[in-house]
Amino acid sequence: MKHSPKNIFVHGAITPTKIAESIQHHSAKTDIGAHSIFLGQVRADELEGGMVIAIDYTAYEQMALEKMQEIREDIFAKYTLTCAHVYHSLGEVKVGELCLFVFTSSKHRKIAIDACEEMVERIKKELPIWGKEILENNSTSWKNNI
Amino acid sequence: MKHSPKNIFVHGAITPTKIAESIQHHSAKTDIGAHSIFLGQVRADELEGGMVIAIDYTAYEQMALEKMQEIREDIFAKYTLTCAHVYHSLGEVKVGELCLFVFTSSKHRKIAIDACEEMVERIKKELPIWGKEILENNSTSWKNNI
Amino acid sequence: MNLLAFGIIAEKIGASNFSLEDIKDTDSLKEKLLQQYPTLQELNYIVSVNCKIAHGNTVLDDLAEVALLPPFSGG
Amino acid sequence: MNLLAFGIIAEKIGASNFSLEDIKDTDSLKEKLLQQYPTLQELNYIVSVNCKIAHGNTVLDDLAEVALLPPFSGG
Repeated sequence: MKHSPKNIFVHGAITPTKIAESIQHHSAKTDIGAHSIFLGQVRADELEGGMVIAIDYTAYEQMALEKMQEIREDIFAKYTLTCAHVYHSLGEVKVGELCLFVFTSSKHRKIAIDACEEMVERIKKELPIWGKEILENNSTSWKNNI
Repeated sequence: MKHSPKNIFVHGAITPTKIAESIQHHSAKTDIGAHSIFLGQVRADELEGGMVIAIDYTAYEQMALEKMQEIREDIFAKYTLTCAHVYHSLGEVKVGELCLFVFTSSKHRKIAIDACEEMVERIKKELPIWGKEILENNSTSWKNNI
Repeated sequence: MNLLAFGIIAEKIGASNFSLEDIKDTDSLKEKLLQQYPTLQELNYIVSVNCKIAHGNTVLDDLAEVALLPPFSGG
Repeated sequence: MNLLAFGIIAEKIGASNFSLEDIKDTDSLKEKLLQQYPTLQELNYIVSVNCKIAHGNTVLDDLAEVALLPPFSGG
């Protein structure tokens, strides 16, 4: 049986409170020894048209969720994780706010750390998500991960 | 001039609220693009004398802070970090609670992730800190990182 | 055939949802798109069919969900 | 000479702070400790002098802060 893909999208920025709650939920899982967390934060890059003040994210949601499910299955097959969580913003996220939250937990640190890093790389490379940088003069520029 | 070492010790468990506050403080640093966080959680290991219910941490504090300062300087020399924070518990931390919080931030993800992992490895190996596992029958066992 | 467009492709075409007639495969889709939207010339994109990336020339069924995807830039 | 002990060493000695007389270097310190606390035989530990790990036999000054450190297990 195929699981229906878990949603990863949140509207607007990911808040530190959400991260704290997510960490708190794991205190009942007493076989966890290590958590690894990656957070993406919107940077005030200086482009030709001026400073970036926000990024507006859009996604091909259905394809992104199916691909994320595939990545999740690969990661669980490769690493002995207790759990893994991914959240990505849609819509506008201002400079200094968080747009990506990847969270892996395992008995041992090396597994949690390696799995988190691999998930982040695959999310950036394989999920159909696009960031449009909004500059201070209101012009826009499509972000490029390369 | 040598900086006086920064304190890393907190009494008892590290709370998710503290982690959220620490993340929140970085929203003003708009040149940050990536954060990497490692959390150590006390595990309910099954030992010969029974289940672990808590770990009681002690440290040679002065030496640990001096060594941590040296690790911090090495990491900043090697990686282009915006900032790095480390917190370790002293005293009793119950199963499911957090005893270690390592937090690195950088413009780019690879740097933050690699620096965080290297800090965690060095902290575990080089800081004079000892964990005494407390079992359900109140007997104790000195933890071994090997 | 209905098509979805995302990111800079949607911006250039002026719509995120549009249709084209007489498309039998992904090669003919790309050709037709260029005729109708010459500004796509300078853009890289890949085609997905039912949420899977199409590798090489792929036959298209009128009921398939076909999308035009510029390089990803999430995170 | 004042000595600090940590972890399982402090537990075996029964104190985290104690003193020994006539210690000129780390080798003679270890010898003296074994005589006085035979249970240390089975334990691994290193010696630090003024918060630095002593490598090889190290001359000890009566004013130095000398500590006995079992294997670390933080984190």
